[in-house]
Amino acid sequence: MMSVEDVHTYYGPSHVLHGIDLLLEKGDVISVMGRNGAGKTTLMRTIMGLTPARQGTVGFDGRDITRLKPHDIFRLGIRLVPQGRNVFPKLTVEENLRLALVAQKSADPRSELEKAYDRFPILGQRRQQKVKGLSGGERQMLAIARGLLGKTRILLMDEPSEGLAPLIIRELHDTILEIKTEDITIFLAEQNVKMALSVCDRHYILEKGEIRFTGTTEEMSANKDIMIQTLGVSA
Amino acid sequence: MTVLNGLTMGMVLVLVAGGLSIIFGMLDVLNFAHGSLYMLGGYLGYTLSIATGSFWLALLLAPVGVAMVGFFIEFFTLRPLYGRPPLHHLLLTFGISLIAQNAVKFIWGNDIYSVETPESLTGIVEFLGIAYPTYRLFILLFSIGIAILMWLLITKTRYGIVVRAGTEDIETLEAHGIDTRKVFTGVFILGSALAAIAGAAVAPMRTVYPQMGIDIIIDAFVVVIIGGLGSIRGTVIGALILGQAIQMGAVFLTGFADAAIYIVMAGILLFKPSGLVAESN
Amino acid sequence: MSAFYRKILLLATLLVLVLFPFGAPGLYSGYYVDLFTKIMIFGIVLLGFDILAGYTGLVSLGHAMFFGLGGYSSAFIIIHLSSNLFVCLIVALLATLVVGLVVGYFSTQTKDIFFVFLTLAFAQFLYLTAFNLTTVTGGDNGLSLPQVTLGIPGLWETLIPRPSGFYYLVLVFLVLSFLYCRRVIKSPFGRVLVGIRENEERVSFLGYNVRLLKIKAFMISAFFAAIAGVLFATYQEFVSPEMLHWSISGDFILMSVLGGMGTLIGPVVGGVILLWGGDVLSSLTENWMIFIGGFFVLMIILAPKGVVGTISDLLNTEKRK
Amino acid sequence: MEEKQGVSRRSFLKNAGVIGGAVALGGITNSFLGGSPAYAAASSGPIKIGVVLPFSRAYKVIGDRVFAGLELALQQAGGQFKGRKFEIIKEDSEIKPNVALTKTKKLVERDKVDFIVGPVSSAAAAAMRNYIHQKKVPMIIPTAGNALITGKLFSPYLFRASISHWIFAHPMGYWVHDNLGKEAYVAGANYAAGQQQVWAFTMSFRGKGGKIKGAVYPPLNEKDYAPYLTKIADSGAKIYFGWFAGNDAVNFCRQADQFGLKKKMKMATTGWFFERNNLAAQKAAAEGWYCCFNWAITLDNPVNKEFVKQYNKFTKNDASLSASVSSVHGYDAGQMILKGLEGTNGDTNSDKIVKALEGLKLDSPRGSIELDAQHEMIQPMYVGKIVKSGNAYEADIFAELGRWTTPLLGANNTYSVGEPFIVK
Amino acid sequence: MLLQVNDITKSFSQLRVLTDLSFEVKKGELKAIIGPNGAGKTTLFNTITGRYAPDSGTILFQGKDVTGLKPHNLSRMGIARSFQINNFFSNLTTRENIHLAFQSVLKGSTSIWRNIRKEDSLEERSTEIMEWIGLLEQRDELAMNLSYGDQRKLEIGLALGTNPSLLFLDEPTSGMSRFESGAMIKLIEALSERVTIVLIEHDIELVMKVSDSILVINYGEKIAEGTPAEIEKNDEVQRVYLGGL
Repeated sequence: MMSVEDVHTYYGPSHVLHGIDLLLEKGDVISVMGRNGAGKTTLMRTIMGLTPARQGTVGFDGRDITRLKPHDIFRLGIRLVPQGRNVFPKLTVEENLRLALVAQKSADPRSELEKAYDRFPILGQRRQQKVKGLSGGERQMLAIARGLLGKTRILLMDEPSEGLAPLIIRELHDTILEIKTEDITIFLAEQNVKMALSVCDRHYILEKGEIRFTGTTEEMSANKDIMIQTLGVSA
Repeated sequence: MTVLNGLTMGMVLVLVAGGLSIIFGMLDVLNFAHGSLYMLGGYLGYTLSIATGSFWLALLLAPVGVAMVGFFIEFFTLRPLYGRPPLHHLLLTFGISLIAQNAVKFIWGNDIYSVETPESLTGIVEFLGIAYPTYRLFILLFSIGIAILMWLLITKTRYGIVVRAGTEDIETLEAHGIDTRKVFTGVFILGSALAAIAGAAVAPMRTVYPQMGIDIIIDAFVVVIIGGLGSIRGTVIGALILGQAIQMGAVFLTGFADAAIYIVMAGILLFKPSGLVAESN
Repeated sequence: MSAFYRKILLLATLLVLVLFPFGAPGLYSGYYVDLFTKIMIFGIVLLGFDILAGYTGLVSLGHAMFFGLGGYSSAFIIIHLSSNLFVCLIVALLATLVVGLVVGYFSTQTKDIFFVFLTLAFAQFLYLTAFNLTTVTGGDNGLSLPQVTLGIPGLWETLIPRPSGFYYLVLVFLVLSFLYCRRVIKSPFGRVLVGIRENEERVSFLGYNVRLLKIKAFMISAFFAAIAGVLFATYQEFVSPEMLHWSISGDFILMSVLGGMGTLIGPVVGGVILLWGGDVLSSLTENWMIFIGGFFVLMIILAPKGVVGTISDLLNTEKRK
Repeated sequence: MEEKQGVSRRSFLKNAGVIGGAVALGGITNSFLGGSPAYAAASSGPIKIGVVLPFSRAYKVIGDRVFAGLELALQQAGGQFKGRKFEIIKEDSEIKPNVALTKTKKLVERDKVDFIVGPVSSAAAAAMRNYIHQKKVPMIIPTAGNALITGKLFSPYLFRASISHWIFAHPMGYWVHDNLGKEAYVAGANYAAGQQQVWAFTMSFRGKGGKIKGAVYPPLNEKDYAPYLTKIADSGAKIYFGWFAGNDAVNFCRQADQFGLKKKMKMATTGWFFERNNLAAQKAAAEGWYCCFNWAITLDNPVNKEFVKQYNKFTKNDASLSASVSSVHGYDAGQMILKGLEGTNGDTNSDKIVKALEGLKLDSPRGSIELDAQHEMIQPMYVGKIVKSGNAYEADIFAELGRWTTPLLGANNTYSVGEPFIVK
Repeated sequence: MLLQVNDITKSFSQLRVLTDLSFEVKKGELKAIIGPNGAGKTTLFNTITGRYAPDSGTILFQGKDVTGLKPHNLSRMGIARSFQINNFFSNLTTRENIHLAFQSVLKGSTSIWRNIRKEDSLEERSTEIMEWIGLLEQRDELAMNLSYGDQRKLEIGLALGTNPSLLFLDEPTSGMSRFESGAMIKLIEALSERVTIVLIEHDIELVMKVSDSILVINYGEKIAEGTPAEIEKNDEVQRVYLGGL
């Protein structure tokens, strides 16, 4: 469904991704782990077209989308839940959600919004509130809800658990598991190893812009050394 | 009466500076040529009101024409410059304003034109013991009307959501399926049309002359600056304050009236270095 | 371009400038001596302005304030006290010290576009004062001045012959200004200024009082503008509020950007292009401003680093190949 | 003296045999000495007239008309004087004093002009004055109304072909007092010109016992006069006198009408306020104003009728050049050049020209005019009322106020004309 | 006691980032601050080094109250810091970067009258620093063109330049490869011989190895403090740091 082949990405002169290869099949739930600065966010941005790859290709449904603009990539059904719960603080909850429907003319806004509120009742309660007043967890919910509006085929989630309280992380975990049942491909960037291991089926470990390891949850758990080495944790 | 005068001037400034503020908020461009677009609005309004014989038709059509000019400016000169330092935009648009001012002279010459006040709005109305020119009252209500329309557009429609989101984070907007280039162009066109509406509407009250753009642009910038860049609420507050300041300056600062706006601006920036409604990040 | 060639080029330019008046009126009209005097006076402002705008990154839209302050101080001195140039200079610098400290102190509280407009507000205030205080300043009609003298007040004084005498006087000031500005940017102080432009916050974490340094840079550039103002007023024998108007401040910015900010010599080159080019164009066509406007637009789009910046970039890439 | 020294130095150098550099060095020593490069009159070749007028920005409307008038006068003389063609060199002064000065230097030094015609702005005239005086080039001023030009700033080489603010406003003070009423509110654009007009008016109006109820000085280029109009309307005065120029005049006139001022008081002003291109925009708002003129298109004398006819023919009825008082001033400037040359029999030596022009009498479209000792024009003044004529509005001249010039005022010929007139 | 932080609290609008946090740093020790992302570590640094003023609480440095002082004052007193995200002068060369840092402790650091090129001590000391951090060969390279690892070194070099007695390092190894991290650790260990260091670090292994004492925070509150051995045994720390579920 989506393939990333030999992708090199730069920020100005600094070379961040050094030849990344990835494969996502329909319905996959895949994580990419790595420390700060390993290149997780850059990978997400490269797929989304925000920081296009200078070399290599990103393919989607057999189509080369490497050079497409982000808004075109969005229209293909690829959704980014950005790092740091990047929602618009001065807009209300509902406005944040409607924003994602502007470009999806086919979707029926009302029913889509209702679906989102059903999934996250707390957002329904706060629909007219400015996002500024929302807690970190609520913002994360909003960002995810926004990513799921309309025809979502791949959901890219960039460190959703970052800075969240354990209870909220638990909720988040459940939410992702729920999405998993809806035939949406999930690509999750995480530092929270437990979270990544418990929701994803397959994992990539990114270090210094290169993929150091790839494998299933079992293979991963069996290979603690690699986790200690690259993630600095002893899970 | 004095308050009313200040209010009218303030609302006219809302019209002029509103577009400037939206353009800055979204595009990060300080558009010096905004004054030129205001001027073009005045000239087109003049020509169209003579050609069509109807002021109202001119008021409707002039913004359309200027919007087209706005499109050309955005598409051919600003596009290559997004992401550059604000100074570059300022200088670019300054260059454009020089061209525009001279181009106007080619077409309309250097004479001063006055647009006839529409028949129905001539004369003076009296209310609450105040005698006020009808057209001024119309301008006051008209600007409030346009401001409310803008407010509705910005707060209630999906385009408004896009624009407001754009003033916060362009990239996230782009990642949600919105072609921000088109939005930029759209916003610039809208801002141009607003400037033209102001120019055309004010023409019967003030005159149409080649310097009218330069004469208004500093005031408009001051409004946007003291309001806090890119904040529409701030622009309205800034314009109303400035309107009253000009009025007060005329009454109290005999022989020094034109200093009023600078005193107000310096005063505000000294206490609020980022304008009245500053973005707090 | 190596330092050696740069030095040769500078010396050659200097030589041309020194010899220039000898060509008039044989080779060309004495008018050009006059024009170049004027351009060199602007050059002095632009050198100082580059320290503030180019090196420190603080773009002021109020610099005409000090240009005019220099002009008006010398006008008052010449009319009421002494026609000696040095007296004018001293008084102008004192006036600039006072005004510069106040304006610099408050303006540096703000940043970016707010700095631009706060300096504008101060400058316009001064402009309107000069414009409206008709009894003192002559209002928009300005003040005509008697000729300025050179020498020691009370002992020996002489009129400065024109145009060539004044030309050389200004040339000396220009060369001294250039040398001093180069010294400034190569000094520890100058280095920190560049640091402030690049990353203000880190500079403060390195133990520098950024605010104080900004005020200092502001003052230095103000002094240059004031000196140029004195020369301009005494040369033209006339001051008017025009000297204080924001469009003059705008011209400084335009010239700097056009020539290349942060290169010291660039803004001066920009000044030459605009003043000379404007002079030639305005004699050729009434619609010369269209060409100037078009030129800005093209330059900003195609060569945002200005003439000098772009040329040195080209030379550098040439060398790398 | 200086000139002599320069000449002797030059010959010394030649004797020393430094022939190669003689021309250049001669120039430089000469300029070093600050002397004027001797204005030796070339007796052949064209007669050069340097024009420093605003051909861009706001005052272009005036600059163009002055220029058309000047060209007309020279063309009527066949474009030449005794076989020597007139060559006109135009420079744009942009209304910036220092630009005007630079352009003047260019004309004098590079183009070696015999006359300067210009400028429009008084500030530019003041800026040019010292240089003109040093270089001894006859300069004929076709607009700038600053009274000081023929007073404190007097130079034998400066001539005013136009009129001062004083001459416009002072007679009007008497007339308004005698014919309109005794209590007036005054207004003027807040710059030297506006202040001088108000001041000159006040001197005569008060001198006759009139009372000034108040004064406002709106800034130059004011967009909205509402605060001032409110103040004027609320003052209860029955007469308004005030003066603005250009857009300001159009704006003020129209806005005053919108505020209904004309219904409350009698409105009076002077000439340039109703310059004809202004009138074209002021239209009905101007109807009923009283104005002191030195010329109007309706002025009934044969010279004027002929002038208007010829001028319209010359400009091919181009609306952007329509006959105005500026055209007349330009035309008279041209006539002065011709008269001057007649007086010297074609010699362009500046001192001779100055002598020839002194006491000059001219049949101008504004009536017969005459230069006084301060090089100010003594001219007849008229009062008119703006009335509708056909589709346009014109001045209906109904009274002549006699002949006027600018007096020397105050001690040492310095008077504080600039002082904003604040009513106690 | 070199540094005493007493009960500092810091909020941004409604969000409370630090809550009544207290700790001390002894002269000569290397103290590490750890905690998950978003725990408030960097805010703590920012508050101590003068970027923000705390809402309440006091900070004492060498017994003097330095609460709310500006960064440049603190720097002059001997407090320096590096940043988690590179925060140097990208358009200047390595050497110029270091110059700028070291220059600040020279006499006449902002003089107009000296020629920077003629300051021998500046060149000497800068060379020494560049050698120390291993950037001597890249001295004439623009900072933005350095490799990421070298940029991290430069980040520390800048902080070192001001001759601090207390050095705050914010994730010096962030984004570095294992190999590069190793070199960085050696550098930090060597540094700790000379200067007191407070370190924010993700890499627990690294932290255990180099630090004398460790402070663990989460949600802006202190949850543990002690020697590496003590911290390793602390269950709460294990749970928090590895991401709970």
